[in-house]
Amino acid sequence: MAKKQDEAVFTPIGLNKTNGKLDKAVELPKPTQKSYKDLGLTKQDLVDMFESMHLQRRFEERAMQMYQKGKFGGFLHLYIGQEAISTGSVWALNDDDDIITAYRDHGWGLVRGVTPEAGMAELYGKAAGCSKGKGGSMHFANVENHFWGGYGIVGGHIPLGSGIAFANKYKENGRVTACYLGDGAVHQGVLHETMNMCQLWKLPCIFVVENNGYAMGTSVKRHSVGEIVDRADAYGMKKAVINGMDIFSVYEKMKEIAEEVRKDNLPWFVEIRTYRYRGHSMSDPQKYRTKEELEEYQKIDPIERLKRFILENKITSKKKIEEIEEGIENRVLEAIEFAENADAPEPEALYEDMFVEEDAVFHK
Amino acid sequence: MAKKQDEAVFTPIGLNKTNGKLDKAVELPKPTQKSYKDLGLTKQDLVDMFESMHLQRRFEERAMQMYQKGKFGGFLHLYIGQEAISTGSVWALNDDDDIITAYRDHGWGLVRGVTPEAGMAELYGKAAGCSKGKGGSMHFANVENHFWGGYGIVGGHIPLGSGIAFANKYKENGRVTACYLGDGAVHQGVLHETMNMCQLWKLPCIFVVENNGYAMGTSVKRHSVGEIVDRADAYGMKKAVINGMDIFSVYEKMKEIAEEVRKDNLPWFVEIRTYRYRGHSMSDPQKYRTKEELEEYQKIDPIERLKRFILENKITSKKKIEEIEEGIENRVLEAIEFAENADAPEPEALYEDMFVEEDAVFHK
Amino acid sequence: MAELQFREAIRDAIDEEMALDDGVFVMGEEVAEYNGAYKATEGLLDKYGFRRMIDTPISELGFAGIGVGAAMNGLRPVIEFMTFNFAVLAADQIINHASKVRYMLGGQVQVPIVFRGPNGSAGQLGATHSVAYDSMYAHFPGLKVIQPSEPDDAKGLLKSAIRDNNPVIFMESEQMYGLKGEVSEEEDYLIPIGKAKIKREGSDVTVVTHGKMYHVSKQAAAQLEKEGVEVELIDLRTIKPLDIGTVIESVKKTNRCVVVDEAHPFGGVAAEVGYLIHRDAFDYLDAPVARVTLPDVNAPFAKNLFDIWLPDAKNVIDAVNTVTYRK
Amino acid sequence: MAELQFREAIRDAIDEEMALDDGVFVMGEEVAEYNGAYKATEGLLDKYGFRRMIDTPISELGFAGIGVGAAMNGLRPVIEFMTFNFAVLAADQIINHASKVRYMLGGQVQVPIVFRGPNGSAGQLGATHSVAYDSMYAHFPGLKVIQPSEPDDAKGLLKSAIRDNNPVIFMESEQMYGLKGEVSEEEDYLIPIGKAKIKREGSDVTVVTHGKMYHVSKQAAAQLEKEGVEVELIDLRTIKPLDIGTVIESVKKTNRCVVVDEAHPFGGVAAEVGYLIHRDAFDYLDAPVARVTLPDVNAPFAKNLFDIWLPDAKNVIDAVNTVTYRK
Ligand SMILES: Cc1ncc(C[n+]2csc(CCOP(=O)(O)OP(=O)(O)O)c2C)c(N)n1
Ligand SMILES: Cc1ncc(C[n+]2csc(CCOP(=O)(O)OP(=O)(O)O)c2C)c(N)n1
Ligand SMILES: [Mg+2]
Ligand SMILES: [Mg+2]
Repeated sequence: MAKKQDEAVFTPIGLNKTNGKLDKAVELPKPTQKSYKDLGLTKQDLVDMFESMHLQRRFEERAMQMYQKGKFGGFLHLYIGQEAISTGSVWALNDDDDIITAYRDHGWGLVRGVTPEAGMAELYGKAAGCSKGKGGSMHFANVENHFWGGYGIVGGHIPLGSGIAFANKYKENGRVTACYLGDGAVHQGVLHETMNMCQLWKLPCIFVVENNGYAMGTSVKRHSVGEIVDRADAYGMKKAVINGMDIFSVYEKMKEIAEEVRKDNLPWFVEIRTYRYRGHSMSDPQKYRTKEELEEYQKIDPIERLKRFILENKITSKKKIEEIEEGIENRVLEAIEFAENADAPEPEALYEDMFVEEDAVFHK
Repeated sequence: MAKKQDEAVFTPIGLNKTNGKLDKAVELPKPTQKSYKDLGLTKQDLVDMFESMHLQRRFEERAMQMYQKGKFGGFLHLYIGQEAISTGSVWALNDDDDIITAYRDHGWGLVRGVTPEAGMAELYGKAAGCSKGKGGSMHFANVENHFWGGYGIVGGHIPLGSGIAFANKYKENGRVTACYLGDGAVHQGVLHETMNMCQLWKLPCIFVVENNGYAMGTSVKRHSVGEIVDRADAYGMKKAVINGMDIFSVYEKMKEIAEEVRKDNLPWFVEIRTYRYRGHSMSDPQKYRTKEELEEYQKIDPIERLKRFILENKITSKKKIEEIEEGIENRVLEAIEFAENADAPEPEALYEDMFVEEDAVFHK
Repeated sequence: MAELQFREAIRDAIDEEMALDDGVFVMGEEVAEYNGAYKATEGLLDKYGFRRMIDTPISELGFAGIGVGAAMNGLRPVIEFMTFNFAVLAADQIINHASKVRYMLGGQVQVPIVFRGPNGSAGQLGATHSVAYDSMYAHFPGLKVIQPSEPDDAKGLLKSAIRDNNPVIFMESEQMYGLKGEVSEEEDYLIPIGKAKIKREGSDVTVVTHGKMYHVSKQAAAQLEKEGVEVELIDLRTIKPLDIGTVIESVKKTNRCVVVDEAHPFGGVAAEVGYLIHRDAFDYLDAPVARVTLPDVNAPFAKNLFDIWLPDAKNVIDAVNTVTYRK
Repeated sequence: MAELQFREAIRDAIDEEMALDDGVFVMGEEVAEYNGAYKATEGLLDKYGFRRMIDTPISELGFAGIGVGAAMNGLRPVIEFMTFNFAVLAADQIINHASKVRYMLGGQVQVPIVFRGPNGSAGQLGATHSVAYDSMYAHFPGLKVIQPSEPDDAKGLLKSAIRDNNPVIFMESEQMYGLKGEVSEEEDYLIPIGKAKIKREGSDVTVVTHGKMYHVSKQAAAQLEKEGVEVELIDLRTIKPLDIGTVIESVKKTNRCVVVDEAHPFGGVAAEVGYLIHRDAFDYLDAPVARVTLPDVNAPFAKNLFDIWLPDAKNVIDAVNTVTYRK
């Protein structure tokens, strides 16, 4: 059946059918012009930030290798390219501020105290995993450290985040909740419901969209109309757009916002623009974008950028950086070894953690 | 347990606890200044509009009496006070433009060709009802006349409306869909999902919020943050606020909008401000609002207003108006008689209209 | 014992738990200033104020999820759905989140939340307002599901539900809110979740039921008594965990059973209970278990059709006659 | 006969129906430019263009509802859910709208829509990505529910589903998309909805199953054959309407039955089929019907736990041994 020339089109046409002539997936706003000192960061902070970001990166690169070798199963969604967001945010927030995110969660776990061992063991489905091997890649968590975990139903954790914020306001404990979601998750209706309630009820919650250009194989322009950050306007919610390839920008703005929220309990809607280097998950052929686009972002890689800054400004020595890199390399390899040798959960674990009581009754 | 003075408050406090000092439920925008002739309406149009509105009003007043006498069961949500919206809209739209609404649907049915007999019989659950007595008050429909019915799940019909619009664009038939919803329905997530798709896909759909001040016992200010019409801003959707107590205003703006949609396929988000005279349903004690507020709107009743205009401008004679009123009175009483005497559905009807095939198999 | 309406029993249970624990709060449409669409939370706003009695917009998915998040973070939400028909919109938060989050995070959180509201039909409200969802929630692991039939059970079970550290679905009925019954005045009256109750002893046939259908079954049992048939009437009270033990014991005595359930037949509570009786008491059965359910059609509005649609005492008596080979 | 993958059979069915009827269109996440998350719609964008192949945002409730509205207004949507786990978000449109609107408007509309996508588990995907929803949809009146196990059935049944004038839930499996099988090359190959298929005749015991569990059961039957037990293996193919007649006939012959179902036990397909067999073939049964299902716990991630969790051939063999009193 021949297509009519003037046929109706619904979804905007993507890369495959436009000879690669597409708008860029995301436009980055200018990074902050403030020096790290003006931002209140110390030299040690910068080195620590670098170390954290590098750990997230290497952890995932190695995890990918292990996955490809068939060492463990399930999904594996890599955060590579977005590490400035997790790291800058955690440095900006108080340690007891609450964080929740979606399934692209390894970086978030690591920066909030999931050890590489516990993280890798989780990927391997071992009892020593941060979620006892029950959750796997999508459900890293460290609730003790106020990281409430990664969630696999797109958008499902949005009201959970606001509920955590609700409880904080109820208890008047001054904690702020930051709820991270993908650009794709913006179109789940629950965001709309939650934003209205958050603004109306004045919940201390920051919604942060990590706009990495794509929801699986669909570019933002094909799934979303207008600018994502403008969703805030519907509710008169405060909003901001941040350059997510620059950790200073993330740190600066998230810190400002968190302090404001702590004072007035009014929520924010923040869009942090970034880029997902890898495919959506391990099985993605990535035909929906060009190599050039990817390379453009890799050129401004947030980790390289910080490293260069550190070296150029002599924050620490090249040697020290190399030591850190080597330390992380070893740490990750040790984590892999740990995970490989760790015990699988006992068979009884199948019935554990369903209910709080240990003598729960199961239907047969 | 004593309440703390400074305790956290979530939902804005309502009438009961503020000694009646509350903002008005809805602020009406100015009515149109154009004359009916400039709007392209004839004298006969005005008389017909009056007749239609009056029919809707009397139909419901009588239905209420019958309900109170226990003549039929179920819910009964009255449209009284909002008739300028149904009537002005239907006059503004083409006859084959599509309309869908929520459960407050009697007026919509009557103005789109459900006869008083078929309407009343539906309330009575009789086979001659417009939905064969299967739907009752909440599910009036006249699909032949492009009135797709009333729906009882708040917000549930919003994507149905857009789906109808989708099919119209798919078939390129030039029809516009108007989807009416309550102010309470605005907070269902599906509105957000649907608005994004409608705007992105350019569907010929008008979302019309009939903001009547309340969702059950909750005033708009207590369930909704900001101005409802600004929900459009999130998607860059075209928007308008209309005075729903003035039929000329409704007619003017809806006509303009429908023509624009017909041309460019771009959706609109419209807030028509009005007032619900009666309780939410028949069991509502209405303690959440003041008598004064109600009376303020009754003073600008849309039917009285049109009647006065007709008489003052000698569009037709007082006698003619009285004839119409009497005619309607009789018509409604006849409809009641019809409904009372009409047959209940045959017992077999229980299994009819479940599936399209007549020999459908049911699980036993 | 005090005579209370069902709604008063519900209110008292919430009231007592709110008084005991500052973390208990109520959230839902019209729960606070309106005192509840069906007045089940009457007076609680006056007593506990705006921090703990929260009127929501019509955003079932959103406020259910806010409840789950608040429960994870240490509170004990009681979430009211105006009816469980509307909770379908919140199914993702109940089925994919409340019931799973503890497990998938390896026990790092607990979710002490109650989702409550009326379930099933309530007269001529049409297809979208008349569905019983108890078996749907019972199907998914991780949830407890309760549907009491009398005020006393309602009070004792709701208090247990609010105090439970797991997600609990607590189902009521619009048509039962006005029902009066004796309610224990025992201090801190708790009924354990997961225990059926033999409401009437009998040796001829076991009738298993719950919720509103208990009253229909009771009527049938009274009529059957006149005809010389002694019904053992069991109210499940809790659907999940299901107290099949009590049922099996009874069937071993009566050798015959009818399950009465206000749901559609496919995979409803009647199917599950019916299957289990066959499986676990096969050798004791003198007849296959019969079920009385709704037909496999949507709720009609017309009164005459609705009356055919909803199970009544006659349907129960017919089923008893079948399993006892009386007629 | 041509050997096709399951996904190719699905694609061909859609392709043929799109070619026949301009009103058929496909809508869902990643269905068009990405060619389908599991490549079930590969090549259809090239062939049919942007009007009929529509990529959606992640808005399950919204696009399901747009589909229902479009169906009411004369089109024949094929709505893909990336998996039925995500369709929980769209439950309101499926349960409260698609299945009810015709009835409540007294037959004024019809809703010829297919909701399709993978159902059940697909390896270690964790608690929120592993649930089987067939019995949930079968519980509610007004829906047809199909879950085939082989490419041939997939093609013939999907074509029938798209041509059906009622809402149909059509369930597949991520793990079966690569499965190869002979598919009829008959022109316009349609398999009637609602007919079970006897896949293997046998006299000792009936095993009733569907979907992915068919392959597990088949494996068990092969093993049991070696041990001298002849299994009659029935693939339900359609869950609703349920072809219980074919099952009952078989049980009357074998007198023993095991139902194998990839769902949790409470009120699943196994409960319903198990109950019906007891009810309708009570006097023919030499043993109570056994069921093989998931345990009543969420899907765990760890491989060893997942392997215990998911029913396998050994579980089926054990159940057969029980009902045949072999071990
Ligand atoms: C409700 C739901 N629908 C669909 C999916 C399948 N899915 C998983 S991730 C994804 C894309 C999400 O994109 P985005 O929110 O931008 O996050 P990113 O992957 O870019 O981090 C989809 C469609 C899902 N997990 N849940
Ligand atoms: C999903 C859902 N939630 C709750 C209800 C109960 N309910 C029926 S009408 C209504 C209020 C709706 O208010 P609004 O949208 O403003 O419409 P209005 O009644 O003012 O016309 C509520 C809460 C419902 N029918 N459906
Ligand atoms: Mg993304
Ligand atoms: Mg309203």
